[in-house]
Amino acid sequence: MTVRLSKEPFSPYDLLLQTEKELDGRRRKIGASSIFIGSMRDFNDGVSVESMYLEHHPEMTVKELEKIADRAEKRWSLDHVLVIHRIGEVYPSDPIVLVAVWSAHRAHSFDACRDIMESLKSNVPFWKREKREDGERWVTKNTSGSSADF
Amino acid sequence: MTVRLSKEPFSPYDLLLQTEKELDGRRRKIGASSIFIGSMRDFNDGVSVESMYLEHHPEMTVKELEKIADRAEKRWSLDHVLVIHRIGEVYPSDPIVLVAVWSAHRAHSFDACRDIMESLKSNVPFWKREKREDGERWVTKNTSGSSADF
Amino acid sequence: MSIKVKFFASLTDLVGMKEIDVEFESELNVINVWQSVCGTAQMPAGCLYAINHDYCEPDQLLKDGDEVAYFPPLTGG
Amino acid sequence: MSIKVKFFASLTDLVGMKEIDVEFESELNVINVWQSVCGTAQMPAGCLYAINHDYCEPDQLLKDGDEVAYFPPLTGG
Repeated sequence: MTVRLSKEPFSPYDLLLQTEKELDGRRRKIGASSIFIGSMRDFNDGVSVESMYLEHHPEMTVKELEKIADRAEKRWSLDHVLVIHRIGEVYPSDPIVLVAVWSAHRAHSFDACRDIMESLKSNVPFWKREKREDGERWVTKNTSGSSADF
Repeated sequence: MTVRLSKEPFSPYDLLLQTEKELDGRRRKIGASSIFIGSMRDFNDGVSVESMYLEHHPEMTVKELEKIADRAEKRWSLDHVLVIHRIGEVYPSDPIVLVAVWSAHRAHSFDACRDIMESLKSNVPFWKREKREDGERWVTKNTSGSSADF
Repeated sequence: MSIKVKFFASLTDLVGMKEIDVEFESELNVINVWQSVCGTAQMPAGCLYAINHDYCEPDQLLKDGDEVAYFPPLTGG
Repeated sequence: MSIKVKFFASLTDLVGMKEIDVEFESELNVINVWQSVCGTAQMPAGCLYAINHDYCEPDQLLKDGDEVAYFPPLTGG
Protein backbone atom coordinates (compact mmCIF):
# COMPACT_ATOMS: atom_id res chain seq x y z
CA MET A 1 0.00 0.00 0.00
CA THR A 2 1.26 3.47 -0.89
CA VAL A 3 -0.51 6.57 0.41
CA ARG A 4 0.83 10.07 0.07
CA LEU A 5 0.09 13.75 -0.30
CA SER A 6 1.52 15.89 -3.07
CA LYS A 7 2.18 19.61 -2.81
CA GLU A 8 3.13 19.70 -6.49
CA PRO A 9 1.02 18.77 -9.53
CA PHE A 10 1.32 15.05 -10.29
CA SER A 11 0.93 13.00 -13.44
CA PRO A 12 -1.35 10.01 -12.68
CA TYR A 13 -0.34 7.94 -15.70
CA ASP A 14 3.39 8.35 -15.05
CA LEU A 15 2.85 7.28 -11.43
CA LEU A 16 0.78 4.27 -12.48
CA LEU A 17 3.42 3.17 -14.96
CA GLN A 18 6.14 3.54 -12.34
CA THR A 19 4.08 1.69 -9.71
CA GLU A 20 3.49 -1.24 -12.06
CA LYS A 21 7.21 -1.43 -12.80
CA GLU A 22 7.83 -1.70 -9.07
CA LEU A 23 5.23 -4.48 -8.74
CA ASP A 24 7.47 -6.47 -11.07
CA GLY A 25 6.88 -10.24 -10.67
CA ARG A 26 3.56 -9.70 -8.89
CA ARG A 27 2.16 -8.20 -12.11
CA ARG A 28 1.67 -11.67 -13.57
CA LYS A 29 -0.85 -12.44 -10.79
CA ILE A 30 -2.85 -9.28 -11.45
CA GLY A 31 -5.88 -9.55 -13.72
CA ALA A 32 -7.62 -6.30 -12.87
CA SER A 33 -6.69 -2.67 -12.22
CA SER A 34 -9.35 -0.14 -11.26
CA ILE A 35 -8.33 3.48 -11.27
CA PHE A 36 -10.10 6.69 -10.34
CA ILE A 37 -8.79 10.18 -11.01
CA GLY A 38 -10.54 13.25 -9.62
CA SER A 39 -9.56 16.53 -11.22
CA MET A 40 -10.48 20.18 -10.95
CA ARG A 41 -13.35 21.54 -13.03
CA ASP A 42 -13.40 25.20 -14.04
CA PHE A 43 -17.10 25.84 -13.39
CA ASN A 44 -19.39 25.64 -10.37
CA ASP A 45 -23.06 26.69 -10.35
CA GLY A 46 -22.43 28.54 -13.59
CA VAL A 47 -19.61 30.57 -12.04
CA SER A 48 -16.10 30.31 -13.44
CA VAL A 49 -13.53 29.02 -10.93
CA GLU A 50 -9.93 30.16 -11.49
CA SER A 51 -8.17 28.05 -8.90
CA MET A 52 -8.76 26.14 -5.70
CA TYR A 53 -6.83 25.90 -2.44
CA LEU A 54 -6.77 22.49 -0.74
CA GLU A 55 -6.45 22.73 3.03
CA HIS A 56 -5.96 19.64 5.18
CA HIS A 57 -5.15 18.51 8.72
CA PRO A 58 -1.45 17.59 8.46
CA GLU A 59 -1.39 15.21 11.45
CA MET A 60 -4.52 13.32 10.37
CA THR A 61 -4.72 13.18 6.59
CA VAL A 62 -2.24 10.44 5.77
CA LYS A 63 -3.24 8.46 8.85
CA GLU A 64 -6.92 8.48 7.81
CA LEU A 65 -6.04 7.61 4.20
CA GLU A 66 -3.99 4.67 5.44
CA LYS A 67 -6.88 3.46 7.61
CA ILE A 68 -9.16 3.46 4.57
CA ALA A 69 -6.67 1.64 2.34
CA ASP A 70 -5.91 -0.80 5.13
CA ARG A 71 -9.59 -1.58 5.65
CA ALA A 72 -10.00 -2.18 1.89
CA GLU A 73 -7.02 -4.56 1.90
CA LYS A 74 -8.63 -6.54 4.72
CA ARG A 75 -12.08 -6.59 3.10
CA TRP A 76 -11.04 -7.52 -0.43
CA SER A 77 -8.28 -9.59 -1.96
CA LEU A 78 -5.94 -6.93 -3.37
CA ASP A 79 -2.39 -6.96 -4.69
CA HIS A 80 -1.67 -3.26 -4.29
CA VAL A 81 -3.35 0.04 -3.44
CA LEU A 82 -2.10 3.50 -4.39
CA VAL A 83 -3.69 6.73 -3.13
CA ILE A 84 -2.33 10.20 -3.91
CA HIS A 85 -4.06 13.44 -2.91
CA ARG A 86 -3.06 16.99 -3.80
CA ILE A 87 -2.77 19.75 -1.23
CA GLY A 88 -2.19 23.46 -1.83
CA GLU A 89 -3.15 25.47 -4.92
CA VAL A 90 -4.72 23.60 -7.85
CA TYR A 91 -5.84 24.83 -11.27
CA PRO A 92 -8.49 23.62 -13.74
CA SER A 93 -7.81 20.13 -15.09
CA ASP A 94 -5.14 19.46 -12.40
CA PRO A 95 -5.50 15.99 -10.87
CA ILE A 96 -6.65 16.24 -7.22
CA VAL A 97 -6.85 12.58 -6.26
CA LEU A 98 -5.70 9.27 -7.68
CA VAL A 99 -6.97 5.94 -6.34
CA ALA A 100 -5.64 2.77 -7.98
CA VAL A 101 -6.30 -0.82 -6.96
CA TRP A 102 -4.62 -3.91 -8.42
CA SER A 103 -6.23 -7.31 -7.89
CA ALA A 104 -6.52 -10.79 -9.34
CA HIS A 105 -10.24 -10.32 -10.02
CA ARG A 106 -12.26 -7.41 -11.30
CA ALA A 107 -15.03 -7.45 -8.70
CA HIS A 108 -12.49 -6.84 -5.94
CA SER A 109 -10.73 -4.01 -7.74
CA PHE A 110 -13.97 -2.26 -8.75
CA ASP A 111 -15.49 -2.51 -5.25
CA ALA A 112 -12.32 -1.49 -3.43
CA CYS A 113 -11.57 1.48 -5.70
CA ARG A 114 -15.03 2.96 -5.24
CA ASP A 115 -15.10 2.26 -1.51
CA ILE A 116 -11.75 3.98 -0.98
CA MET A 117 -12.90 7.01 -2.97
CA GLU A 118 -16.23 7.36 -1.12
CA SER A 119 -14.58 6.83 2.27
CA LEU A 120 -11.96 9.45 1.41
CA LYS A 121 -14.72 11.97 0.64
CA SER A 122 -16.48 11.40 3.95
CA ASN A 123 -13.60 10.68 6.36
CA VAL A 124 -10.41 12.44 5.39
CA PRO A 125 -9.96 16.05 6.56
CA PHE A 126 -9.55 17.96 3.29
CA TRP A 127 -11.31 21.21 2.41
CA LYS A 128 -11.52 23.20 -0.81
CA ARG A 129 -11.55 26.97 -1.10
CA GLU A 130 -12.50 28.24 -4.55
CA LYS A 131 -11.11 31.38 -6.15
CA ARG A 132 -14.02 32.43 -8.37
CA GLU A 133 -14.69 35.35 -10.65
CA ASP A 134 -17.06 36.64 -7.92
CA GLY A 135 -14.60 36.18 -5.03
CA GLU A 136 -13.30 33.42 -2.76
CA ARG A 137 -15.44 30.92 -0.90
CA TRP A 138 -15.14 27.64 0.94
CA VAL A 139 -16.86 24.76 -0.81
CA THR A 140 -19.53 23.78 1.70
CA LYS A 141 -20.29 20.24 0.66
CA ASN A 142 -19.48 17.51 -1.80
CA THR A 143 -22.64 17.28 -3.87
CA SER A 144 -23.21 16.55 -7.52
CA GLY A 145 -24.02 20.22 -8.12
CA SER A 146 -20.61 21.38 -6.96
CA SER A 147 -17.37 21.63 -8.88
CA ALA A 148 -15.86 20.01 -5.83
CA ASP A 149 -17.89 16.88 -6.41
CA PHE A 150 -17.01 14.46 -9.12
CA MET B 1 -16.51 7.65 -28.14
CA THR B 2 -13.57 5.59 -29.34
CA VAL B 3 -13.84 1.82 -29.64
CA ARG B 4 -11.24 -0.36 -31.27
CA LEU B 5 -9.50 -3.72 -31.38
CA SER B 6 -5.76 -4.12 -31.18
CA LYS B 7 -3.79 -6.98 -32.74
CA GLU B 8 -0.63 -5.68 -31.11
CA PRO B 9 0.16 -5.19 -27.39
CA PHE B 10 -0.98 -1.76 -26.23
CA SER B 11 0.13 0.55 -23.44
CA PRO B 12 -2.97 1.73 -21.51
CA TYR B 13 -1.30 4.70 -19.83
CA ASP B 14 0.17 6.03 -23.07
CA LEU B 15 -3.25 5.75 -24.71
CA LEU B 16 -4.95 7.52 -21.80
CA LEU B 17 -2.42 10.34 -21.88
CA GLN B 18 -2.87 10.74 -25.63
CA THR B 19 -6.67 10.62 -25.34
CA GLU B 20 -6.67 13.36 -22.70
CA LYS B 21 -4.46 15.53 -24.91
CA GLU B 22 -7.04 15.15 -27.68
CA LEU B 23 -9.88 16.11 -25.30
CA ASP B 24 -8.10 19.46 -24.96
CA GLY B 25 -10.53 22.22 -23.86
CA ARG B 26 -13.12 19.70 -22.70
CA ARG B 27 -10.70 18.52 -20.00
CA ARG B 28 -11.57 21.56 -17.86
CA LYS B 29 -15.17 20.29 -17.60
CA ILE B 30 -14.07 16.82 -16.49
CA GLY B 31 -13.97 16.12 -12.77
CA ALA B 32 -13.82 12.32 -12.83
CA SER B 33 -12.08 9.59 -14.80
CA SER B 34 -12.79 5.92 -14.11
CA ILE B 35 -10.51 3.40 -15.72
CA PHE B 36 -10.45 -0.37 -15.80
CA ILE B 37 -7.62 -2.49 -17.20
CA GLY B 38 -7.96 -6.23 -17.54
CA SER B 39 -4.72 -8.11 -18.04
CA MET B 40 -3.56 -11.69 -18.43
CA ARG B 41 -2.73 -13.73 -15.33
CA ASP B 42 -0.20 -16.56 -15.54
CA PHE B 43 -2.12 -19.04 -13.38
CA ASN B 44 -5.51 -20.75 -13.59
CA ASP B 45 -6.73 -23.45 -11.18
CA GLY B 46 -3.15 -23.89 -10.02
CA VAL B 47 -1.96 -24.58 -13.57
CA SER B 48 0.59 -22.29 -15.19
CA VAL B 49 -0.66 -20.56 -18.35
CA GLU B 50 2.01 -19.61 -20.90
CA SER B 51 -0.09 -17.62 -23.34
CA MET B 52 -3.64 -17.09 -24.50
CA TYR B 53 -5.24 -16.74 -27.91
CA LEU B 54 -8.13 -14.28 -28.20
CA GLU B 55 -10.61 -15.25 -30.91
CA HIS B 56 -13.47 -12.94 -31.86
CA HIS B 57 -16.23 -12.47 -34.46
CA PRO B 58 -14.74 -9.82 -36.76
CA GLU B 59 -18.05 -8.55 -38.14
CA MET B 60 -19.69 -8.22 -34.70
CA THR B 61 -17.09 -7.29 -32.10
CA VAL B 62 -16.66 -3.58 -32.74
CA LYS B 63 -20.38 -3.18 -33.48
CA GLU B 64 -21.34 -4.74 -30.13
CA LEU B 65 -18.72 -2.70 -28.25
CA GLU B 66 -20.10 0.47 -29.84
CA LYS B 67 -23.64 -0.48 -28.79
CA ILE B 68 -22.49 -0.86 -25.18
CA ALA B 69 -20.58 2.44 -25.15
CA ASP B 70 -23.47 4.17 -26.89
CA ARG B 71 -25.98 2.89 -24.34
CA ALA B 72 -23.71 4.09 -21.50
CA GLU B 73 -23.49 7.54 -23.09
CA LYS B 74 -27.28 7.73 -23.22
CA ARG B 75 -27.75 6.47 -19.67
CA TRP B 76 -25.12 8.62 -17.94
CA SER B 77 -23.71 12.09 -18.50
CA LEU B 78 -20.27 11.35 -19.96
CA ASP B 79 -17.64 13.44 -21.70
CA HIS B 80 -15.77 10.61 -23.39
CA VAL B 81 -15.58 6.82 -23.50
CA LEU B 82 -12.59 4.77 -24.67
CA VAL B 83 -12.68 0.98 -25.09
CA ILE B 84 -9.75 -1.06 -26.44
CA HIS B 85 -9.71 -4.87 -26.60
CA ARG B 86 -6.84 -7.10 -27.63
CA ILE B 87 -7.22 -9.90 -30.15
CA GLY B 88 -4.69 -12.59 -31.10
CA GLU B 89 -1.89 -13.97 -28.93
CA VAL B 90 -1.41 -12.47 -25.45
CA TYR B 91 1.17 -13.20 -22.74
CA PRO B 92 1.15 -12.90 -18.93
CA SER B 93 0.71 -9.29 -17.73
CA ASP B 94 -0.31 -8.10 -21.22
CA PRO B 95 -3.31 -5.76 -21.10
CA ILE B 96 -6.40 -7.42 -22.64
CA VAL B 97 -9.00 -4.70 -22.22
CA LEU B 98 -9.04 -1.01 -21.35
CA VAL B 99 -12.27 0.82 -20.46
CA ALA B 100 -12.00 4.52 -19.62
CA VAL B 101 -14.82 6.95 -18.90
CA TRP B 102 -14.48 10.71 -18.44
CA SER B 103 -17.29 12.63 -16.78
CA ALA B 104 -18.08 15.76 -14.78
CA HIS B 105 -19.11 13.71 -11.73
CA ARG B 106 -17.71 10.59 -10.16
CA ALA B 107 -20.93 8.62 -9.77
CA HIS B 108 -21.45 8.69 -13.55
CA SER B 109 -17.91 7.63 -14.39
CA PHE B 110 -17.85 4.81 -11.80
CA ASP B 111 -21.24 3.42 -12.86
CA ALA B 112 -20.57 3.68 -16.58
CA CYS B 113 -17.10 2.12 -16.42
CA ARG B 114 -18.33 -0.92 -14.54
CA ASP B 115 -21.45 -1.29 -16.69
CA ILE B 116 -19.40 -1.21 -19.89
CA MET B 117 -17.00 -3.82 -18.52
CA GLU B 118 -19.76 -6.19 -17.35
CA SER B 119 -21.71 -5.78 -20.59
CA LEU B 120 -18.56 -6.47 -22.60
CA LYS B 121 -18.08 -9.73 -20.70
CA SER B 122 -21.60 -10.94 -21.38
CA ASN B 123 -22.34 -9.52 -24.85
CA VAL B 124 -19.26 -9.17 -26.99
CA PRO B 125 -18.13 -12.25 -28.96
CA PHE B 126 -14.60 -12.84 -27.64
CA TRP B 127 -13.20 -16.22 -26.59
CA LYS B 128 -9.96 -17.18 -24.85
CA ARG B 129 -7.91 -20.27 -25.56
CA GLU B 130 -5.22 -20.97 -22.99
CA LYS B 131 -1.85 -22.53 -23.74
CA ARG B 132 -1.08 -24.29 -20.45
CA GLU B 133 1.70 -26.50 -19.23
CA ASP B 134 -0.79 -29.41 -19.55
CA GLY B 135 -1.95 -28.53 -23.08
CA GLU B 136 -4.36 -26.14 -24.82
CA ARG B 137 -7.96 -25.56 -23.82
CA TRP B 138 -10.78 -23.11 -24.41
CA VAL B 139 -11.74 -21.12 -21.36
CA THR B 140 -15.32 -22.21 -20.74
CA LYS B 141 -16.66 -19.40 -18.65
CA ASN B 142 -15.82 -16.10 -17.03
CA THR B 143 -15.90 -16.94 -13.34
CA SER B 144 -13.83 -15.76 -10.44
CA GLY B 145 -12.00 -19.09 -10.37
CA SER B 146 -10.67 -18.68 -13.89
CA SER B 147 -7.59 -16.82 -15.07
CA ALA B 148 -9.92 -15.47 -17.72
CA ASP B 149 -11.97 -13.70 -15.09
CA PHE B 150 -10.77 -10.57 -13.43
CA MET C 1 -32.77 -21.91 -49.61
CA SER C 2 -29.03 -21.54 -48.98
CA ILE C 3 -27.68 -20.77 -45.55
CA LYS C 4 -24.12 -20.04 -44.43
CA VAL C 5 -23.38 -21.64 -41.03
CA LYS C 6 -20.45 -20.54 -38.82
CA PHE C 7 -19.05 -22.00 -35.61
CA PHE C 8 -16.77 -20.14 -33.23
CA ALA C 9 -14.12 -21.05 -30.65
CA SER C 10 -14.77 -24.39 -28.91
CA LEU C 11 -17.74 -25.13 -31.18
CA THR C 12 -15.36 -25.36 -34.14
CA ASP C 13 -13.55 -28.19 -32.35
CA LEU C 14 -16.81 -29.78 -31.20
CA VAL C 15 -18.48 -30.01 -34.61
CA GLY C 16 -15.25 -30.32 -36.59
CA MET C 17 -15.86 -27.39 -38.91
CA LYS C 18 -15.60 -23.63 -38.94
CA GLU C 19 -18.00 -22.77 -41.72
CA ILE C 20 -20.32 -24.58 -44.12
CA ASP C 21 -22.84 -23.61 -46.81
CA VAL C 22 -25.98 -25.70 -46.74
CA GLU C 23 -29.18 -26.00 -48.81
CA PHE C 24 -32.56 -26.57 -47.14
CA GLU C 25 -35.95 -27.34 -48.68
CA SER C 26 -38.10 -26.40 -45.69
CA GLU C 27 -38.19 -23.41 -43.34
CA LEU C 28 -35.91 -23.96 -40.35
CA ASN C 29 -35.10 -22.05 -37.17
CA VAL C 30 -31.69 -21.64 -35.53
CA ILE C 31 -32.00 -24.83 -33.45
CA ASN C 32 -33.23 -26.90 -36.42
CA VAL C 33 -30.21 -25.85 -38.47
CA TRP C 34 -27.82 -26.93 -35.69
CA GLN C 35 -29.56 -30.33 -35.45
CA SER C 36 -29.50 -30.81 -39.22
CA VAL C 37 -25.85 -29.79 -39.66
CA CYS C 38 -24.23 -31.08 -36.45
CA GLY C 39 -25.85 -34.50 -36.19
CA THR C 40 -25.22 -36.03 -32.80
CA ALA C 41 -23.07 -33.17 -31.41
CA GLN C 42 -25.02 -31.65 -28.50
CA MET C 43 -25.08 -27.89 -28.29
CA PRO C 44 -23.41 -26.88 -24.99
CA ALA C 45 -25.40 -24.91 -22.39
CA GLY C 46 -25.19 -21.15 -22.63
CA CYS C 47 -24.59 -20.87 -26.38
CA LEU C 48 -25.59 -17.70 -28.23
CA TYR C 49 -26.77 -17.30 -31.84
CA ALA C 50 -26.55 -14.55 -34.42
CA ILE C 51 -28.20 -14.15 -37.79
CA ASN C 52 -26.42 -11.79 -40.18
CA HIS C 53 -24.24 -10.46 -37.30
CA ASP C 54 -27.12 -9.68 -34.93
CA TYR C 55 -27.93 -11.74 -31.87
CA CYS C 56 -31.18 -13.69 -32.22
CA GLU C 57 -33.48 -16.10 -30.37
CA PRO C 58 -33.13 -19.88 -30.89
CA ASP C 59 -36.55 -20.11 -32.56
CA GLN C 60 -35.88 -17.41 -35.14
CA LEU C 61 -36.59 -18.64 -38.70
CA LEU C 62 -33.92 -18.37 -41.38
CA LYS C 63 -34.37 -16.85 -44.83
CA ASP C 64 -32.57 -17.63 -48.08
CA GLY C 65 -29.06 -16.14 -48.04
CA ASP C 66 -28.86 -15.76 -44.25
CA GLU C 67 -25.69 -16.37 -42.28
CA VAL C 68 -26.21 -18.06 -38.92
CA ALA C 69 -23.44 -18.17 -36.31
CA TYR C 70 -23.16 -20.28 -33.14
CA PHE C 71 -21.18 -18.99 -30.16
CA PRO C 72 -20.08 -20.88 -27.05
CA PRO C 73 -20.33 -18.89 -23.78
CA LEU C 74 -18.35 -15.66 -24.17
CA THR C 75 -15.05 -15.29 -22.32
CA GLY C 76 -13.75 -11.87 -23.36
CA GLY C 77 -12.59 -8.95 -21.27
CA MET D 1 -6.55 21.89 32.81
CA SER D 2 -5.06 23.28 29.58
CA ILE D 3 -6.56 22.44 26.19
CA LYS D 4 -5.32 23.36 22.72
CA VAL D 5 -8.25 24.22 20.39
CA LYS D 6 -7.92 24.20 16.58
CA PHE D 7 -10.32 25.35 13.87
CA PHE D 8 -10.06 24.35 10.21
CA ALA D 9 -11.12 25.79 6.86
CA SER D 10 -14.37 27.83 7.04
CA LEU D 11 -14.46 27.53 10.85
CA THR D 12 -11.29 29.62 11.05
CA ASP D 13 -13.15 32.44 9.29
CA LEU D 14 -16.31 31.89 11.34
CA VAL D 15 -14.73 32.06 14.78
CA GLY D 16 -11.90 34.42 13.77
CA MET D 17 -9.05 32.21 14.98
CA LYS D 18 -7.04 29.21 13.88
CA GLU D 19 -5.73 27.99 17.19
CA ILE D 20 -5.99 28.92 20.86
CA ASP D 21 -4.74 27.53 24.18
CA VAL D 22 -7.32 27.70 26.96
CA GLU D 23 -7.45 26.86 30.67
CA PHE D 24 -10.55 25.29 32.20
CA GLU D 25 -11.41 24.61 35.84
CA SER D 26 -14.16 22.04 35.29
CA GLU D 27 -14.45 18.93 33.10
CA LEU D 28 -15.81 19.80 29.67
CA ASN D 29 -16.82 17.84 26.59
CA VAL D 30 -16.20 18.78 22.94
CA ILE D 31 -19.41 20.79 22.63
CA ASN D 32 -18.86 22.63 25.93
CA VAL D 33 -15.42 23.74 24.78
CA TRP D 34 -16.86 25.16 21.54
CA GLN D 35 -19.52 27.06 23.49
CA SER D 36 -16.97 28.39 25.93
CA VAL D 37 -14.42 29.44 23.30
CA CYS D 38 -16.61 30.55 20.39
CA GLY D 39 -19.26 32.55 22.28
CA THR D 40 -22.19 33.33 20.00
CA ALA D 41 -20.76 31.67 16.87
CA GLN D 42 -23.08 28.75 16.06
CA MET D 43 -21.41 25.50 15.02
CA PRO D 44 -22.52 24.71 11.45
CA ALA D 45 -24.39 21.47 10.77
CA GLY D 46 -22.28 18.46 9.84
CA CYS D 47 -19.13 19.44 11.73
CA LEU D 48 -16.71 16.75 12.88
CA TYR D 49 -14.41 16.69 15.93
CA ALA D 50 -11.07 15.14 16.73
CA ILE D 51 -9.20 14.80 20.01
CA ASN D 52 -5.45 14.28 19.66
CA HIS D 53 -5.87 13.56 15.92
CA ASP D 54 -8.59 10.92 16.28
CA TYR D 55 -12.23 11.48 15.44
CA CYS D 56 -14.46 11.58 18.51
CA GLU D 57 -18.07 12.02 19.61
CA PRO D 58 -19.39 15.48 20.60
CA ASP D 59 -19.92 14.38 24.21
CA GLN D 60 -16.39 13.09 24.73
CA LEU D 61 -14.72 14.62 27.81
CA LEU D 62 -11.37 16.38 27.51
CA LYS D 63 -8.32 15.71 29.66
CA ASP D 64 -5.48 18.03 30.61
CA GLY D 65 -3.12 18.53 27.66
CA ASP D 66 -5.61 17.38 25.00
CA GLU D 67 -5.84 18.98 21.58
CA VAL D 68 -9.38 19.32 20.23
CA ALA D 69 -10.01 20.16 16.56
CA TYR D 70 -13.23 21.30 14.86
CA PHE D 71 -13.82 20.47 11.20
CA PRO D 72 -16.50 21.84 8.88
CA PRO D 73 -18.03 19.26 6.49
CA LEU D 74 -15.22 17.62 4.50
CA THR D 75 -14.84 18.48 0.82
CA GLY D 76 -11.79 16.53 -0.33
CA GLY D 77 -11.34 14.16 -3.21
